[in-house]
Amino acid sequence: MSSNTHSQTERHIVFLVLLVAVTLPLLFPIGWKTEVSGYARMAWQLIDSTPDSSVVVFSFDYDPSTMTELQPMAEAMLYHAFSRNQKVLAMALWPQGVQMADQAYAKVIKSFPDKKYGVDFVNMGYKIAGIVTIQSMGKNMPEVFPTDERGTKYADIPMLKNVKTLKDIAYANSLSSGTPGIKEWVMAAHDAYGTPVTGGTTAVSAPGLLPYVNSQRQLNGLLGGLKAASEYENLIGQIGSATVKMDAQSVAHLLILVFIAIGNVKAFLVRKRSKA
Amino acid sequence: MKRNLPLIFAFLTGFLVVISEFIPHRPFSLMISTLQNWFLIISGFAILLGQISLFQANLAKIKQKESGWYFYLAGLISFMIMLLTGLLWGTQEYKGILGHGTHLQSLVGSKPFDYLFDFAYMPLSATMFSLLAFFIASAAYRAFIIRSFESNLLMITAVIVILGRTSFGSMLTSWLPENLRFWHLPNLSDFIMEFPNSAAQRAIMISAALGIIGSSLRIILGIERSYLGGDK
Amino acid sequence: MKKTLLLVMVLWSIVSFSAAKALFSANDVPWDDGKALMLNWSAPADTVNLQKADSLGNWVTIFKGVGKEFQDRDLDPDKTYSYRLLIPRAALGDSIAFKATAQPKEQWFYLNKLSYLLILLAVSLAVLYYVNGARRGKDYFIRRISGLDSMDEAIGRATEKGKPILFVPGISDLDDIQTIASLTILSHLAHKAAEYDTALIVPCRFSMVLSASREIVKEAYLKAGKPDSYREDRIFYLTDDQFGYVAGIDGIMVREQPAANFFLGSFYAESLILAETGFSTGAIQTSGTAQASQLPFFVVSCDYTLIGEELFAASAYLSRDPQQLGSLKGHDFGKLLTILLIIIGVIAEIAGWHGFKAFFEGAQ
Amino acid sequence: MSSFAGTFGLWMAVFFTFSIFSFLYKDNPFYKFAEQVFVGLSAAYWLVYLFYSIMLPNLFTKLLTDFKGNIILLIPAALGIMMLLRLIPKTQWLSRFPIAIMIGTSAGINMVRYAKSDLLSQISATMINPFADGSASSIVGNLLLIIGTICGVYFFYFSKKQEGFSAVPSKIGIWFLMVSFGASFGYTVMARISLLIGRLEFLLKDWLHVIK
Repeated sequence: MSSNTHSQTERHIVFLVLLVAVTLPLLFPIGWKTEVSGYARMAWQLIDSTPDSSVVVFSFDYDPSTMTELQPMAEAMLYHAFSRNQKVLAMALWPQGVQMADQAYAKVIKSFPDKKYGVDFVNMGYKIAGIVTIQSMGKNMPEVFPTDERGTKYADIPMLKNVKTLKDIAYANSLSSGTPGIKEWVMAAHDAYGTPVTGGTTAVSAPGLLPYVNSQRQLNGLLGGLKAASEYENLIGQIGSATVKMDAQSVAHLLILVFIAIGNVKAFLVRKRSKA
Repeated sequence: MKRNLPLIFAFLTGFLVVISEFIPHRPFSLMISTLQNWFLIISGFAILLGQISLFQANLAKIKQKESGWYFYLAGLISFMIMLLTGLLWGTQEYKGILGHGTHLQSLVGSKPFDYLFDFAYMPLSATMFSLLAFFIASAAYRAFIIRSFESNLLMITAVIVILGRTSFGSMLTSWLPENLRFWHLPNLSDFIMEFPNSAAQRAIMISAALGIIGSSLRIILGIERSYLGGDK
Repeated sequence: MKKTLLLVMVLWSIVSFSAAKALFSANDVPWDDGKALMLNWSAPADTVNLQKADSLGNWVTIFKGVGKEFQDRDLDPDKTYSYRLLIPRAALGDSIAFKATAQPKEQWFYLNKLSYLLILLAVSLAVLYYVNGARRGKDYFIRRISGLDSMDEAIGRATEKGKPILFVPGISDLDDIQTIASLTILSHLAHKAAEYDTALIVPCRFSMVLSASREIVKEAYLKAGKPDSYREDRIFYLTDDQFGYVAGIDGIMVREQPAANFFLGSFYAESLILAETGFSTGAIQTSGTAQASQLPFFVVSCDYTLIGEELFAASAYLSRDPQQLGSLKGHDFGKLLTILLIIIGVIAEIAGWHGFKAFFEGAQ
Repeated sequence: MSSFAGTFGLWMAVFFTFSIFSFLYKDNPFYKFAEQVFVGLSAAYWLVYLFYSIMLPNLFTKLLTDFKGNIILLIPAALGIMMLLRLIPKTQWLSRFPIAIMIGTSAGINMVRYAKSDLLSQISATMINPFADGSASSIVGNLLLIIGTICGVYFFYFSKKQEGFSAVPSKIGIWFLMVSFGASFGYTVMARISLLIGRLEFLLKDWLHVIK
C-alpha cells in the first residue's frame, strides 16, 4: 500500500508543478511571437477574397467546454467577415452553440456599431440532426429555419431575401469540437452542393481533418487549436484573447517535454538496476 | 408484422436516400426533402426520449436510496430549476410562457436561464475537461516511455510537433539559414502534418469509410437488425 | 400553352433577327435537376449587363461586370426563361442588345457522379457476395491479429502471478459496434481465464452492457467446463458518469493490482487516465479502439494496441460470425480496389493523362 | 447588473470550478455534487433549446398558424409520439417504426456521404504527380503522401498472411500510423493545456482581478 501512496504523492507534485507553470506566464507575460502556418492562411484567404455583401454561414458546433480554443477563432473570423462587409448567418448544430454565437456577436459588434441585426447578421439558432440538417439546407433553407431565434419569419429577414439554398452561400465556416461539425459540413455542404467550407477546430480533432485540405479543397484551410487562433488574430492585426495565452501554452509544452524526459531517464535507470 | 414492417421502412427510406443521390429527376428530390424534414422532427422526439429516460433512471436511484442518492437528488433539482426558468421566462432571445420576465431581468442582470448558464453550466463544463491537462502531465511523466522502434517514432514526432506548435519552438531554430528553412521547427511540424500525418489519417479514413458503407448496406438490406432490439 | 408557344415564337424571331446566336446563348445545364441554365457570351466590351425577364416581362439585371458565362440557378424545370445581354458602346453612348431563351430540363442521372456510383456498387456487391458466401458456410481466410497472441500471453502471466485480469469494455453502450467487437473478444478471454482459473473483473458503465457481459462470460465458463468458477459479482455496474466510471476503475487497479489490463472498445478522453494508472501498477496492458484520436495514448502506454479496424478483425476472427466475416472480406476487396486505383491514378498523372483523375473527381 | 446577483454568480462559478478541480486530489463529495449538477443542467439545457429551436418553429408554430398547409407534418409528429411510447413496456414495439425510419435514413446518408467524402475523394486526392512541383520538399512530401496512404490502407488488409515480402508494406504502413499518432499526441497536449489556461484565466482575471 505504501507504494500506492507514494505514487499518489508523485502525481500530486506533477499536478502542482503544472499549475504553477501555467499560472506564472499568465501573471508575467513573456511576449513570444507566433508564426503563421499555411492552413490558417488558407482559411484567412477564403474569407478575405469573398466579395462584399455575400451571405456566409458561421456554424457554432461546440459548447463551453472547448470555448478557450474556439471562441477566439469565432471572434477573429467574425471580425474579419464583418470587416469585409459580409453578411453573417449564425447557426448551431450543438444546442450550446446558440449562446456561443450570441457571445461572439456581442463582443465583435462593439467594433462595428453600424451593423444591424437582420441586415448584416442574424442568429438562426440550434438545429438538431447534424448532417441531415446540412443536407436539407442544400435543398431548402426556409424549410429548415422557419424563423430566426427572435421569431422573425425567414421571408422577413432582409439579408436572406435572395438566399434559398446552400448554393447561395459564399462559404460555410464551422467552428467545431466534435460531431456534428466540420466533417459533416465537408460531406454535406462541400461534397454534395459545392459550397466552400472552412473552419476551426480543437487541436484534438485537427490532425484527423487535415486529409480534407487537398487539391479538391474539400476543406479550405483549417484552424487547429489556440495556436491557430492566435495566428488568425495575427493575420487580421488584432491582439485578441488567444495571443495573450500563447506564452502560458509554450511554457506548459516545454514542461511536458521535461516530464517526458525525466520519466524516460527514470525508467532507464530502473531497467538498468533490475538488470544489474 | 411487428418486426418485418419496420425492416421494410428502414429499407425504403435508406434506399430512397441512396438513389436520390444519383437521380436528379422528380419526384426523388421532393421526396428526400420531405423525408429529411421529418427526420428533423423525429430526432427532436428521440432527444426528448433520451432525457426522459435519464430523468427516470435518476428518480429510480433516489427512490431506492442507492449509495450517493443525494447527489442524484441534487442533479434532479438543478434539472428542474434550469428547465422551469427556461420554459417560464425563456432564454436570451426566446420568449417564455410568462414573457421575458423584465422585472426578474433587472433584478438578476440577465434572464434566470442565462444566469444559470453563465455562472453554473459554463464553469462546470469548461472545468471538467481542463482536468485532462493535469492527467496528460502526469502521464507524460509516468507512462510515455520509449520502448520499441515504433514508439520511438511516435515520441520523436510528438516532440517536434509539441515544440513546433509553440512560439518558443520557432524561436529555437529561427537562426537557421534560408536554405535550411525546412528544418525550422514550425516548418518541420507543418510538413509532418501535411504529408505523413495526412497519409496515415487518409488510410484510416478510407478503411473506416469502407466499414461504414458495409454496415449501412447491411442495415438497409435488413441483414443487420440488432437495432430493433430482442425478439421478446 | 398556346400563349407560351406564341411567346417563344416571338422571342425566337427576335433572337434570329439579331443574328447573334453564336455571340450569346442560353442552354440547359446537362445532367442535373433542371434548376439551372448556363448563359455564355463572347463580347468585345469589358463590362456587360445581363438581364432576365421577370414574370411580368420586365427586364431585371442579374449580372453586371466582366465575364464570359453566368449560371442562373433556382429555376423551375420546364419553364421558359428569357435573357438579354447589353453590351455598352462607349463611343455612341448606347448599347446593343442580344436575346436568348431556354428551358431548364431535368435529367435522370447526374453523369458527373458515375465514378461515385460505380465505386459504391463495387464495394456493396463485394460485401453482399462475401456475406452470402459466409452464410452458406464458406470459410474465408482472415489472418490472425498478432495482438491476440499477446492477449493469451498476458493471461498466462496473470495466472503465474496469481493476480486477477481486468477487462474494460469501453464507455459506449451496446449500440456501438466497438462495444460488440469488444464483447466478442471478452468471450474469448473469459474462456481462457476459466481454463487457467484466473479471476476476471469486468466493470461496466451501462446496464445493457452489464447484462450482455454477464451472459457472455457465463457461457464461456460453461464451455470451458467450469460453470462453478463463474462469479457474477466480479462483473458489475460501476456508474454511468464518464469520469466517475474512470475513477472507479482507477480504484480497482490500485486496490486489486491486476496483472493484465484489457481496454477494448470505444474510449474518449479518459483513455489517458486509464492507461496511465494501469502502467504505474505494472500490469501488462492490451488496448484497442477505433477512436483514432485516443490511439496515441494507448500506443505509448500499453504493451499491445489493436489499431482501428484491427479491433473488428480480431472480433471476426474469433467469432467466425458470417456477417462480420463476410463484411470484413468485402471491405478488404474495397481496400485492394483503393490501392489499385491510387497506383493507376498516380501513373496516369505522371504520364500526363489527366482524364483518369478527372473522372474520379467527378468533373463533367 | 445588480451587484448582489453578479457577485453571487461569480462565487458560484468559483465554487463549481474548485469542486471539479478537487477531483485531482481524489474523488470526493464536492466533485460528485458538481458533476450531478452539471448532468442535470445539461439535460435541462438540451430540453429548453429543443423546445424553442426545433419543436416550436419546425412543428408546433407551423401547425398552429397554418394547419391545412402543414397537415403532412402530422405524420412525423405521430412517429415522434410513437417514439415516446417506448417508455411504456406494452407499447414499446411501436417505437420500432420511427427508429427504423431514423436508422434507415441515417444509414443511407452515411453510405453516400462517406463513399463520396472519405473514400472516393480521398482516392482521387491521392492521385497526384509527385514531381509536378520542382522543390525537393514537395517531391519528398508527395511521395510520402502516396506511399503512406497505400501502405496504411494495406496495413488494414486482413485477407493475407503478413509474412516475407507482403509484410513490408504493412510495416511501412505502421510507421506512418505512428508518425501520425505522434502528431495527434502533440496536438492533444496543446488542446488540454489550452483548456486549463482558460480556467486559470477565469480565476485570475474575473475572480481575483490580478491580471487585466
